[in-house]
Amino acid sequence: MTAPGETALGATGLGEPAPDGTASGVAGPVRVAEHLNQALHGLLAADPGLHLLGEDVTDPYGGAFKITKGLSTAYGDRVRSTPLSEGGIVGVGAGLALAGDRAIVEIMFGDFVALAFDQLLNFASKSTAMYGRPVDLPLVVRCPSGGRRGYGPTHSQSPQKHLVGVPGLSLFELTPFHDAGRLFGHMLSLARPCVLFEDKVLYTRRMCRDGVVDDLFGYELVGDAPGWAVVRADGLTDHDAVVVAPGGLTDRALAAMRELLLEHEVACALLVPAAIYPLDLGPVLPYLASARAICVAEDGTAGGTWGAEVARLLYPALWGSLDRPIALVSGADSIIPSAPHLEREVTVQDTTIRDAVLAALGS
Amino acid sequence: MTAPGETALGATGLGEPAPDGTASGVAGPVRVAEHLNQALHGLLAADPGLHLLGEDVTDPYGGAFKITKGLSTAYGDRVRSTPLSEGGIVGVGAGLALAGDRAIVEIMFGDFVALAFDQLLNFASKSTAMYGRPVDLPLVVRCPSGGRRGYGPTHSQSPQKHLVGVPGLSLFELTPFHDAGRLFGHMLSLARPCVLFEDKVLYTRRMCRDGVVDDLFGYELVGDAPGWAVVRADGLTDHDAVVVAPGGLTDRALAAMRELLLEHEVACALLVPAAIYPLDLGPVLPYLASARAICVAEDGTAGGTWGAEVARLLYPALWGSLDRPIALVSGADSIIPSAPHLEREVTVQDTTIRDAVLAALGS
Amino acid sequence: MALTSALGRPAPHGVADEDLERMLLIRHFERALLRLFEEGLVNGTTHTCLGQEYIPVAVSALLGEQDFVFSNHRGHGHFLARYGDAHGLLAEIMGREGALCNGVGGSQHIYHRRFLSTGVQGESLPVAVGVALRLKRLGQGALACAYIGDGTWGEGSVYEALNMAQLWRLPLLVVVENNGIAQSTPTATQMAGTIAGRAAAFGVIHHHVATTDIDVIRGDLAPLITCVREESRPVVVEFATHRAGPHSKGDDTRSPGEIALARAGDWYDRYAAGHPERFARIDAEQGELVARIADEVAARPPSSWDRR
Amino acid sequence: MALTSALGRPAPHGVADEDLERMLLIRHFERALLRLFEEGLVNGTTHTCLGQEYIPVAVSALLGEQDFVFSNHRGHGHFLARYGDAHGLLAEIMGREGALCNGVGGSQHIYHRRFLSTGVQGESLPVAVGVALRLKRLGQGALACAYIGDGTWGEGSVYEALNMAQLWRLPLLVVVENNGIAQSTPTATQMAGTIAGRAAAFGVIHHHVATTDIDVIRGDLAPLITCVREESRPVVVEFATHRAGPHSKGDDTRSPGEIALARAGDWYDRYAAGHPERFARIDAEQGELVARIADEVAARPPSSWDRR
Ligand SMILES: Cc1ncc(C[n+]2csc(CCOP(=O)(O)OP(=O)(O)O)c2C)c(N)n1
Ligand SMILES: Cc1ncc(C[n+]2csc(CCOP(=O)(O)OP(=O)(O)O)c2C)c(N)n1
Ligand SMILES: [Mg+2]
Ligand SMILES: [Mg+2]
Repeated sequence: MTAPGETALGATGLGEPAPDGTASGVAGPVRVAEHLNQALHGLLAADPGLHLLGEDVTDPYGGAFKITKGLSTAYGDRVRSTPLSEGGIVGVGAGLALAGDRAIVEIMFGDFVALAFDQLLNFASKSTAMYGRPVDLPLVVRCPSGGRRGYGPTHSQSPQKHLVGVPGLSLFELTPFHDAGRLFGHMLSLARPCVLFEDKVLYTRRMCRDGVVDDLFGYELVGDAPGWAVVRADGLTDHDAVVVAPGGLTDRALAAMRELLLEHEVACALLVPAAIYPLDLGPVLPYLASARAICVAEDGTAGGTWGAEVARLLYPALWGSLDRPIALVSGADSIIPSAPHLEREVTVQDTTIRDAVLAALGS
Repeated sequence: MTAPGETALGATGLGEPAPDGTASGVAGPVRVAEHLNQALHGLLAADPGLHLLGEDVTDPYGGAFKITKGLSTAYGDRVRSTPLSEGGIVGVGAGLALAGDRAIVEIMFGDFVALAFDQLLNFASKSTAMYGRPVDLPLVVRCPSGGRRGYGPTHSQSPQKHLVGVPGLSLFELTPFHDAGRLFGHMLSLARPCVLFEDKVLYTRRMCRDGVVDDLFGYELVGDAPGWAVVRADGLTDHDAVVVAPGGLTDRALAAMRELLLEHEVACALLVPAAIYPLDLGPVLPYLASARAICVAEDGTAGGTWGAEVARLLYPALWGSLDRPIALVSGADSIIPSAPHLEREVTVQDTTIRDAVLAALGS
Repeated sequence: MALTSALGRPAPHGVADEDLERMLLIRHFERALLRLFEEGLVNGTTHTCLGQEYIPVAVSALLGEQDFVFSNHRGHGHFLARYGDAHGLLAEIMGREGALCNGVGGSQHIYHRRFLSTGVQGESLPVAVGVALRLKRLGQGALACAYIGDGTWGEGSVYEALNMAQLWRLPLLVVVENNGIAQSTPTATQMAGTIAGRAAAFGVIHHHVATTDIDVIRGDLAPLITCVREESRPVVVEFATHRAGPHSKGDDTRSPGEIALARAGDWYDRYAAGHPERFARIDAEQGELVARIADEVAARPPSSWDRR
Repeated sequence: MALTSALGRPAPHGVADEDLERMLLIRHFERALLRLFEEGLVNGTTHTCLGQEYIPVAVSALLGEQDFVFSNHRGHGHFLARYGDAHGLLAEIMGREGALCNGVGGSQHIYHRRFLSTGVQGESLPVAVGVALRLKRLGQGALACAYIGDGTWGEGSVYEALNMAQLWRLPLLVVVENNGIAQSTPTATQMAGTIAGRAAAFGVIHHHVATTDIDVIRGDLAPLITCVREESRPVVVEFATHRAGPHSKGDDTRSPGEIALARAGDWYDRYAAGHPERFARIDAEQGELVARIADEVAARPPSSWDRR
C-alpha cells in the first residue's frame, strides 16, 4: 500500500526523467494518476448508469493509489467501497452490466485478479457468447500492475499474460499517450468485459500531449481507436529497430531508445498499443516490416508471455522480410523479490531493452 | 457429469478406433481411465503420506469420471470427498504438502481450476521461491479437460494456456504413451506444485505399450523422464512434417497422420510431451530440424496459446532451417457450444490437423 | 388449506389446476429427457429435478415480469415454472431449431428474458447481487432471485455475495433447494452447521420450508417476498426437499434405502392421492403433451448459430 | 489478577517482565520502522501493529514448538512474539544480510521455522486447514494457528476453510484481530452480521476477548486451546482491538476523533500507568535495544539471493 502523495519517483528507486522530459514536481502535463482520476470524473458525470466499485475507493481515502479520489463525494453511492471480495465484486460488476448499467471494478493490486479469474473466464466473458446470441456486458476491471516499487512477490505482478486468449475478454493497458477518458469510452462501448492494466510506476509519470514526448522524441497515434502510439525521434523518418511494448514499459523503452540513438546511433521506433488483446497489428505492420530488428518487451515473467502471442502473429505476417528471430524481453522466470536490489535483477530495465535491441541487430 | 460406464466413444460422436487399433470393448491394453486409477492405487499404497482430495472422489461414486474408484475403500481417509470449494481444496493440498505430506487434488472439471487460480498463482507456486530459499511443496492438481463430449461452455475447456508461465508451477498432460504411475512419481519428486491435464475423451481410449500404437504406427520415448513420445509409421525413418501436440490430441493427430500417409503420401512424426511447461525441446530438436513443416496442435481456444509458447522457443532454435512459419492449430476463438454439431465447428478435429499440415507443406 | 408445514401429510384439495399442470409438465419433461438420453437421442449432460418440481412452481407465482431469476445446473424446473416453454427448452437440450439459445448453452446455460442459468456453482450469486443493486436503484420493487443447492454453500462466492447483499440492503431472494445431497455427497459430510446459521451469520432473514404444499408455501413466502421488495432486504428461503432421481443420468450410488426415502418425500404420490381424478387427468394430459413435444422437437433440424 | 474482560481498566500488577519486554520490543520495532520509512531508509510497504502488540504476545505463550503459525500483512508482532528475532526481521524488511528470507519476501512474506506469512488476505486459511490435517494425523496435539483481520472475513476462502476445518474436526485456531477497520473501511461498512455469528454458522466455537490484559487473556484461552489440541476442534478467538497507527505509512484518513478513540484503546498507556517504574525501565531498555538493532542492521550490506 502506498501513502497519499507518496507516489513519487523516489519510491521506485528509478531516476529517469518523466516521459515528457520535465522533472517531477515541475509544472507541465498532468501526471497519469491525476489524468486517470479526471477521466473517471468525466465518465461518471456523463453517464448516470456508470458505477465504480472497489476496496477503499471512497473518500477520503480515494483508493490505494488515489485514482478514485473525489469520486464518491461527487457521485455518491455509484462509487462504492466494497468488502475484501475480489471475486465477488467482479461478479457484482458483471451483474450491473448484465442488467443494463455499466461498471468499473478496481482490483487494489492486479495480483488479486487471480481471485476473480473464475468470474472473468467462466461468467463475464462466457456470457457474451454462450447463450447463442451476443449479450452486452459493459464491464471494465482495473488492475494496477507491475513491480519496481518494492511491494514484494504478491503485490508486483503483471498478470496480463494469464488473461490473454479468453474468448470475449478484451485486454487494455494504460499508456501516457492515450487519453484515458477516450480509452474508457472505447472499452465501455464494446459492451464486453475488459481488463485494463495500469502500471503502478506509470501513475507517477506525466501524460504526453500534442505529439510531444520530450526533447528528443515525438509520437503520433495510428489506427482505429484506441490505436497505437508510434514514438520516434523527431525528424527521423526511418529506423533500424522497432520496440513493441505496452504502456507500462514506456519509461524504460524511451530511456533505451535515447541511449541507442545517442550512444550507438541506432534509431528505434516504439509502438505502444492501448488494446493489447486482441491485437490489431494492421496499422503498424509498415513500421515493423521496415525494421532490421524487432523487440517485444513486457513486464510479465518469462514463459507463455504476451510477447509470444505478438510474435506468433508477426512471424507469418512478416515472413520473408524477417531476417532474424523476434527478440522477446520480459521479466525473469522468477517471483519478484521485495528488496529493491533483488527486484531490479528480475524486472525489465532500460538496459534490458537496450541490450536486446543491440543483440538483435547483431551489434 | 457422466454416468458410470458411459464414457464410451458413442458419447463423443467420434468414431475413430482407439489408438492401439483395437475396437472398444475388445480385450487389449487397458483404457486410460483404468490405467490412471491403477496408478493412483499404486501411489497411495506405496506412500502413506500421500493424500487425494476432491469432490465426490470417495466410493461408491469414485469421482465424476471414476478415476478414483476403490481408492477410499483401500486407503481410508487419505482419500477425501470435499465440499464444493475448489479454491479451498487446492489450499488444503498446498498445506498438506507444505507440512511434509504429499497431495493430489482433483478438480472435477478443469474449467473450475479458475476458482483455484489464486491458490496456484499466489500461494502454491510463489511459496516455492518467495521465502528466499527453495521450499518443497509436492502437490498435483488434476484437471479433467477438453470438449467433444457435449458438456457445454463451462465444462469443456482446456485451460492449460492460462497457467503457462507461472514461475514455480509445472504443467503436465496425460498421454496414452506415458505410464501414469511414473508420471505421478516424477511430478511428486519435483516437490513443486504441478497441474496435470487429463483429456476427458482420452480417458476412454486405450494405453499404448511396448512401442506399438496400431497397425501402422509405433512410438518410442525419448529424453529424460517423463520424456517425449515420438510416434512414426513403422519402418519410416524420415518424415515430411512434424506434429507437436499434448496427449489429449493423440487420437486426432493419429487419424490425421494415417490419412496423410495413406492418401497424400505425407509422412509425419508426432511428438507428444508429458511435461508441457516448462518445455524441454532438446530431445526432439533433431526430429523438428529435419521436417519440412511443423504443426503445433492443442485443444485450447485461439490466442495466447500453448502453441505460441512452443513456437517462440522453436523459431530461434530452428532459425535458418525453417523455411516456412510454424503452423498453429487450436480450438476456435470461441466458447464451446453444447450441441455436438456446433461443438464440432469450434473444436480441433483430425481434419483440422490434416489440413494444417497440408497447408504448411504447400500442398 | 389448514395444513401444517410438515412433510408426509396428504396434499390439499385446493391446489389449482395450473399448478398441477406445471408440476406435471416438469415431471414429464424430466422423465422424457432421461428416456431420450437412454435412447441416445441426446448427449452431453443433464440434471433433472425429479422430486423438486414443486419448488419453482411455488416460487414463480410470486415473481413478477421484472424480477431476474438465476438458475443452476438443475434448472429445467426453474425455467419451465417461470416461462413454460418446453419446446424451446427441449430444443436447446437437443440442439434443434427453435432452441432458446441456439443449442449453444444446452441444459446448464440458458438465458431467456429474465432467466439466466450457469454451470459453475456459486458463481451466479455475486452476479445476482449486481443485478439486485441495479433493480434497487430503479426503485420499482423488482428483485433478483437465485436458486442454489445445499452443496453450493461450499463455495466462498456464496458468502461474499450474502455479505454484500445484506450490507447494501439489496432485494435478493436466495432459494435453497436442500435435497440433502450434492452429486454423491450427503449434506452432513459437506456442510458443517446449518443454512439457517449461515444466513444468520450475515444478519440475513432465513425461512425454512418443510412442506410440499404449494399453497402453504406461497402463503408463507408472500410476506417475505414483499419484505424483499419493499424493504429491500435479502432473504434466504430453504426448502427441505428430496432428489428423487439420479444426480445426472444413471449415477445414483445411494443405497436402495436412501433412494426409497428420497422417493417417499416425492410430492407426486402425495398429490396423486389427494386428488385422484384431477391428478390422473392432468398427469395423462401433460404426459401426452410432453411426448408430442419430444416427437416434434426430435424431428426438427439441428439448430444453427452465427458465432461471428 | 481479578480483572474483568472489559477494556479501560488499569493494567494488572502481575504482568511478567518478559511479556512487557516482548510487547515493548514490538512497539519500538514498529515505531522504528515508521521512522526508517520516513527517513527513506526502507521502501516498499509495511503495516505496523501499533496498538495490537499484546495479542500475539498473549497467544504465543500458549503455542508450542510444533504448532504452525500463519500470519498476514500485519505480521511483525506475530513473528516477534513467537521468535523474537528482531535482527532477522528488520534485515528482511531492509533487504540486508542476515534477513530471514534473504530480503525476498520482505515485510509481508516471511517463512521461518513454523511461521509463515502471506500478503493475499484469506489465502492462508485453507492452507492452514491442510497443515492442521497433517498435524491431526501426526497425533501429537499440535495445532495450526492463523491470524486474520476483520476485513479478511470478506474473502470467500475464509468460509471454505472454516467449513472444512469443522467438518473434519481439525486443530485450527483462528485468531481474529478485529480492529474495527480494514485499510480505510470501518468494519460496519464491510461486514454484515458478526464474527461470532459467522463462527456459529459452521458450528465453530467462538470466544470474544475485550481486554488487553494478557494474563486474563491467557487464562481464558488456555482451556480453549487445550480443546483445539485434545478434541481436535477449530476455535475462533476474536480480539476487539484498536489500530493505533496508520494502515500502512501515513495513510490514516480517519478523523482526529476516531484516531483518538483508537489510541485510547492502546494497552501502552494502561500498562505504563499500572507499573510506572518497571514499565519505564523496560520501555527504555527495549527502545535502546531496537535503536541498536536498527543501527546495526542498517550498516549491513545488502542481502544476497541465489535464485537459481
Ligand atoms: C464450481 C463447481 N464445482 C463443481 C461442480 C460440479 N457439480 C455440479 S452439480 C454438483 C453438486 C451440487 O450440489 P447441490 O448444490 O446440493 O445441488 P444439487 O445437485 O443437489 O441440486 C457438483 C459438484 C460445478 N458445476 N461447479
Ligand atoms: C486479497 C487481498 N485483497 C486486498 C488486499 C489489500 N489489503 C491489504 S490489508 C487490507 C485490509 C485488511 O483488513 P483487515 O483484515 O481488517 O486487517 P487489518 O489491516 O485491519 O489488520 C487490504 C484491503 C490484500 N492484501 N489481499
Ligand atoms: Mg443438493
Ligand atoms: Mg482490521
